[in-house]
Amino acid sequence: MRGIVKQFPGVRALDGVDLEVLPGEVHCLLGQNGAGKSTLIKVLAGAHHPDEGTITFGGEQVRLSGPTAAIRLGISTIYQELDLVDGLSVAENIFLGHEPARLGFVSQGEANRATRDLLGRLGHGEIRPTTEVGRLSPAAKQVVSMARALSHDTRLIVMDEPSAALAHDEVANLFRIIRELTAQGVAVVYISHRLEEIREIGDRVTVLKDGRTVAVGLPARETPTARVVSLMTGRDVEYVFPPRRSRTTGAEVLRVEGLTVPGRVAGVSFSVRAGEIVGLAGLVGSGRSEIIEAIYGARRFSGEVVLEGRPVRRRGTAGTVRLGMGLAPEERKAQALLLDQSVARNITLASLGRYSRFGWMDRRREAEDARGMVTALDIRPGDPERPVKTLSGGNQQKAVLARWLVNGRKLLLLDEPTRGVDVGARAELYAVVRRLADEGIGVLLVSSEVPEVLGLADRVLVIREGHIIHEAGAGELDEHRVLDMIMEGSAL
Amino acid sequence: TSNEPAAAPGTAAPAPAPAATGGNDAPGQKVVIGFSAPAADHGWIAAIAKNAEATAKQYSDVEFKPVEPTNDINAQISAVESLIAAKVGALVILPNDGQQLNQIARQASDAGIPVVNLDRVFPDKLSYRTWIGGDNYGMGVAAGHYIGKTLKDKGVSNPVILEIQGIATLPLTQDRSKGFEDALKTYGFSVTARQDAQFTVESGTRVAANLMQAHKKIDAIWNHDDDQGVGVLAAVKEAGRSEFFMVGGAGSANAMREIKADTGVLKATVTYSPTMAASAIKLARLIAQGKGMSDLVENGVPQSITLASETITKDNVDKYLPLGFES
Amino acid sequence: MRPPAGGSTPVKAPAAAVPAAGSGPLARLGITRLGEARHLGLVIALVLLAVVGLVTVPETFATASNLVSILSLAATIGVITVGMTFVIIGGGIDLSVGAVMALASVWATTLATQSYGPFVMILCAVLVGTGAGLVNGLLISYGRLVPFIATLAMLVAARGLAQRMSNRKTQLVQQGNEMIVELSTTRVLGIPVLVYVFAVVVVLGWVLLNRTTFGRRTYAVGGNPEAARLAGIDVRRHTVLLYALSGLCCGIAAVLIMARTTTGSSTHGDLYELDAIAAVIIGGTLLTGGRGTIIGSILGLLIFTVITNLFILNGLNTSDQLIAKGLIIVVAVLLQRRSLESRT
Amino acid sequence: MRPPAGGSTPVKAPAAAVPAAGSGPLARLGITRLGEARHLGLVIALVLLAVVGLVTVPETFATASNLVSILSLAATIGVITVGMTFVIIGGGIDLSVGAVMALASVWATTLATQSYGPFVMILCAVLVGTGAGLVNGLLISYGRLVPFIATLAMLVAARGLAQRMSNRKTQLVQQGNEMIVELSTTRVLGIPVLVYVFAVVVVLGWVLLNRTTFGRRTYAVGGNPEAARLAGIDVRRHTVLLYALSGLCCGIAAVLIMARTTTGSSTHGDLYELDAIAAVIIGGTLLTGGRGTIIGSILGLLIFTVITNLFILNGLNTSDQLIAKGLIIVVAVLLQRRSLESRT
Ligand SMILES: Nc1ncnc2c1ncn2[C@@H]1O[C@H](COP(=O)(O)OP(=O)(O)OP(=O)(O)O)[C@@H](O)[C@H]1O
Ligand SMILES: Nc1ncnc2c1ncn2[C@@H]1O[C@H](COP(=O)(O)OP(=O)(O)OP(=O)(O)O)[C@@H](O)[C@H]1O
Ligand SMILES: O[C@@H]1[C@@H](O)[C@H](O)OC[C@H]1O
Ligand SMILES: [Mg+2]
Ligand SMILES: [Mg+2]
Repeated sequence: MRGIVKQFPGVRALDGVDLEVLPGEVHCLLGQNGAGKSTLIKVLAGAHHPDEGTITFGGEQVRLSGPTAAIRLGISTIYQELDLVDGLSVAENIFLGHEPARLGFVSQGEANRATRDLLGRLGHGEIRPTTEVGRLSPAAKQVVSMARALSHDTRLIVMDEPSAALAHDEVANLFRIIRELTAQGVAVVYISHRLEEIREIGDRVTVLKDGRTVAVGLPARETPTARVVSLMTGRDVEYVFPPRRSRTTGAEVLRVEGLTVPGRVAGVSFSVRAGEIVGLAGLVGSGRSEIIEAIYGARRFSGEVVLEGRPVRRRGTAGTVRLGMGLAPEERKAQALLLDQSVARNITLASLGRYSRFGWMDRRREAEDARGMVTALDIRPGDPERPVKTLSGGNQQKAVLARWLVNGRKLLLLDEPTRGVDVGARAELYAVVRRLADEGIGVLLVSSEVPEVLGLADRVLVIREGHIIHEAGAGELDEHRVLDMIMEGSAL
Repeated sequence: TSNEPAAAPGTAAPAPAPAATGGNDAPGQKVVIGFSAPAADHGWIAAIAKNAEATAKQYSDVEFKPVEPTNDINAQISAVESLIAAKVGALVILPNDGQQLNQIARQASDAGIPVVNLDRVFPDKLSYRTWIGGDNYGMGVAAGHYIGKTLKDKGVSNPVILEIQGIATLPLTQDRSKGFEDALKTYGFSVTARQDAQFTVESGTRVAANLMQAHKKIDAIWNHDDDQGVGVLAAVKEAGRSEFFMVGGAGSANAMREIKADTGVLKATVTYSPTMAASAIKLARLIAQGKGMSDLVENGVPQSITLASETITKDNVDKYLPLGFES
Repeated sequence: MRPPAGGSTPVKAPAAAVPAAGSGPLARLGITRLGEARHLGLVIALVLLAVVGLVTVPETFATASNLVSILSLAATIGVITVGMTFVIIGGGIDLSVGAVMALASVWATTLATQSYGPFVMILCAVLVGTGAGLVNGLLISYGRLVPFIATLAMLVAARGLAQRMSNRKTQLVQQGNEMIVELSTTRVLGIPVLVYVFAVVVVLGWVLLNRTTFGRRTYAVGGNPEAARLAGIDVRRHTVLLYALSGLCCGIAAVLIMARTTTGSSTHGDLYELDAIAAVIIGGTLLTGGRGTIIGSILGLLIFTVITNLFILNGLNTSDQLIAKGLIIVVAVLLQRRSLESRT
Repeated sequence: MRPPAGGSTPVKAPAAAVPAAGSGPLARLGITRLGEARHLGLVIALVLLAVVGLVTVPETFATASNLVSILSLAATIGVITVGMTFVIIGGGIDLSVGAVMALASVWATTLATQSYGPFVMILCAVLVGTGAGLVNGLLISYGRLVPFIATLAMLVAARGLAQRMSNRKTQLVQQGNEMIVELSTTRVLGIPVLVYVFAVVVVLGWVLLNRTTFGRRTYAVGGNPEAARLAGIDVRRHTVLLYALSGLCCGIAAVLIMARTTTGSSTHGDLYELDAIAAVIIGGTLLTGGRGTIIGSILGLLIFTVITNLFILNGLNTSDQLIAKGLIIVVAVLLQRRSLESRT
């Protein structure tokens, strides 16, 4: 790809990008949120028409009239936003658009058989071809997307953040498949914000910044992390966690007694003190989100939740918010944001009462506070009136945090706060969370990235299958021990 | 029906008689006649609009100003308002509902515009100068007598008599049913079952099909309206039933042809003729020109004219056919 | 309101794919898209209505002739409902169905058309219906009008055109073209031909939706148009086809209404759009698209038809019918929901 | 069909944040939610219609009395449209508005109610409307019925109940209660009181939507109910309130229709639901919720009303009116789209 330009209304997403991928290599595409990675691969997939630039494939210059054209050439794509149809079965999704059919009649048996083969090859024979995709976990959906890409006869597979929804051991499985593919001469374009993955699987790296290529074909294993990061961000980011305080001595903010969500969480008890960050480490599906949602009143449970010494009666989220809790949920777009609305309105959504008298909004004060938050958290661009959907993932996440900062929380529940967030923004988020704790807020943190839990939390609870199996200060643990513990059959 | 090739008397409204009898039709001072009626969602109303227009066209001194027909009261009020604002010389109004349009008709009258009230009546006599319409109660009575007498003559006891009404919420429907019931009572009979339709062919089919399921043996049916009657007859044909006879209402040309052919269940219909619209235009013109009806002794047009509801059977159908409206 | 967004990221592979504990055979059925168990609530509602019929009007309700009568009544709108199901699963809506049917019936019964005989009349109705549907589809796909607005405009315009063509008169099917009417009067094995037509449309619709690429793509286009596009489906073209299909169904329905009423008329099919949409939704199809079944829609429609039949058999008046109908709709849907939930 | 899913996470750098070259002040407006520029297309359509009026019926169209007449005609359904706008922005739909208005008008004009005088009549209408809305809301929120079905059931049941209460007769406002009728006959500064009522409802609706926490929550609940819930908003309660508000508007509309027609009747408000929904959608509110404005809805409604008025003045026949209406709807929406797009 040479000199690709793609202009969206108001945004020049690609401004002359070059990309060169060799057969059999894993080519990593790096860049901050919004750098243009997904746009570039959509151009490659025929989903966007470039305004300028050329694409050469297998030595010939090609024009991609649409997704079908790309697929025919042997380019298949796993998109970042899962591109599956919930109402259709696994097999139907995999073969959507190229169903095995005679005279328009689908041969479902054939599709199911082929699906079983594909899934088997991916090490997921347990996913049934007839299951409705809407009922699958995000991880399983990711597998289906992959199977779909493999269902074509392909010479180039593009993967846009395939590991974002995957657990640790799943990523290993993904890498195994990528190696199989490259061994057969298939090229892979791999996008991820997890730099350690790039090191493990990548051959060469192309870095995008603000829609331009800033580095081409760097060796993935040899280039120092600091250099990659500074290429991406244009500055030197300390990819480190903010220092913790020596000792937290705050009063108990939250106490949980025998919290049980049938089938998910079995009698969990623990507490969080003011100024303390408590991390929940565990596999995807171990029940961490359920614990958080139950505490927050967003899910039915039995057991007791005590906030500042007073038991929380089950009153739903309206009640717990009033008592001083706040939640940054796992799926930012689906669960937290009003995408069409301004940053300001997203920030004040949970504290409307604060800005109103008898229901009448004090818009001046609202605007002032929103602006203050935008400045304090350095949300970029710094215009509170911008629709939140035009912000990058990291900045959207800051807006979600800001929502809980405008009205003084006692307890913050953070579920995967850095999912899909680039390194630069990540470091900023860590700093914000640490600062909040230092100001005396209790924080309960869920993250699938063990280093994040260890780096940010003061104390870590290891969860497996709905039980707390270990509790320790973050300093007393290392990544390997935690991974051992959260996987089954580990030695304590 | 529009596509009956054989039929077709040029217009349903008889041409105005030559200006011999006293000069009623002689051209006079120019009049603008405003006209407002419900939307033509069935043949009878369509005939009303057509008759009014055709009649107005026959007079060189009449300018016809129809407004959007509508079934929304609110919109009809606006329509009449606009005619008042346009300062027409006379108004002919067939209201969707006399009571609901009364206020605006009253406004017109108060503003000095004579109102000719057509068919559905305004409750307030100050709201109109003249009313012309059919005799709904009388229609029911006529149908009741025909059915009662026929069954009595056949010696049927405890007959199953069904009634298919038009739009149930119209006062005229209730009048018709009352007349029907009262007349049947004189024979010691009563209505076995009653359902309402919407004056449309399709609703007629639907209601009749279900009614025939409910009653395995029927003696007679009175159907209020010949438009929906087309649908009723289709349902009867489809069910292959013939043990009963049926009486229609309004007097469409199509119904008359059926009666004349005498091959189906329809044996009679009771009139409620849309020619009243033609008459209404004539009355409006006379009133506006300050004339009386030349056949009458009085100097002015009468305050109300009720058309008689006649019973059309095979015996007299030829006489009525030219007046039948094409539904 | 939309259902809350699904739970969070779940389990690693093996556990995720396996349904939760406590899943009997019903639950397993429910997991597949075709699981007819999802219609249990509707079937229960129908059975309850039948029981009411058997108790209140035992001698008439369960007779063959009454059942045939119910099916004949359901046939016209039933054909339309099949088309509507496709459109709604495909993420759209078609408000113009009743008006398009009326227009097709009028066009097919003009003297000019009738002079060519019954087959041309049928062809005419079908072409007019499909053509109107095509216009809807083009306006929506390429004109990018919201379906609600585009088909509302078509509703209004088609009724107007039908009135104009017919001069607001009811047009009788002429002598020589009785073949049309015979669709409703001729019986094979005691059942009018028109009911067979209805059945054939339902079966073809079912096959098209469940066994062909067209059906798959309909779910995809309605469920996630962007995903469908990325999978190489021409979403616009497919959308046009969906509305054309709905128009085609209106054309067929026009033939049936001509057969039943022996007429073409601009008043035919008044408010069919509401009935058809209601049947589809009661049948479990989401207004947001991507999910739904033909069988559910037909069951939903039958519930409506049986209610009307029961009321008339019992001699209830319209007001009471309406009140009861409102209550029955609520109860049927609650039953339906209950039966779905008991399986999860 | 839904618009394709939006692009992914955007740029961070200031360079990308700045609108592309060639974007004038309009484009900047478009970025803020309130940008009234979004109504440009509607305003253009209205102006075009006015020009048609001035050309075809110069002596009558632009008179004060005609404008008042247009507003009086718009008032009843306008009040309903305000309520509908809230419901649709909140992610729902209310099919029962016309029927609820009819029921309220009937209840308020029974002899029993009328014996207490005009204020009790008004109170009665408003309470009946709100009550019916409340039932809708409860069925949807706590009974978890789809709004389409719940309000369809209410439509049917409310009409039935209205027919039953009124014995299907038109109920006149009695002597002694003329105050009700005077809402339409009394003029202040040449404008009937009823138009002021309409204006007040629009202004209050605008304030409620744009200046209060209730309005904020409405956008949130419609835009992303799950996010609203997790932000501590009681989504169910809010939903109930939205439907109650719509019902309240129906109650007020019932008073206006009583004033205009001097009656209560079970036939009032037939098909108002379609008109109101169409006005809201033409006004730019998405059927999927989370976006929309009161001003847009009112402009949409005025377009419909002016079309009707023009037809009345021009004495077109119904058939042609219908055809023209269909075309005008399409053109208005295309204009609206065009003007929105030209800004991006
Ligand atoms: N809405 C749902 N429907 C069915 N199963 C669900 C739903 N939400 C979660 N689950 C299942 O519940 C289990 C626990 O999921 P949960 O989200 O608590 O995991 P978790 O530990 O929070 O992992 P993660 O942090 O990745 O979200 C998983 O098996 C998951 O598949
Ligand atoms: N369909 C679209 N319409 C308008 N703008 C778009 C569209 N798609 C992407 N953009 C913009 O293009 C820019 C590049 O976005 P892109 O999704 O390619 O970033 P990315 O590098 O994939 O980011 P991330 O790491 O967050 O996935 C962003 O400013 C984004 O807002
Ligand atoms: O509309 C009515 C018509 O259909 C009926 O037949 O006679 C009276 C009219 O008002
Ligand atoms: Mg991306
Ligand atoms: Mg989770």
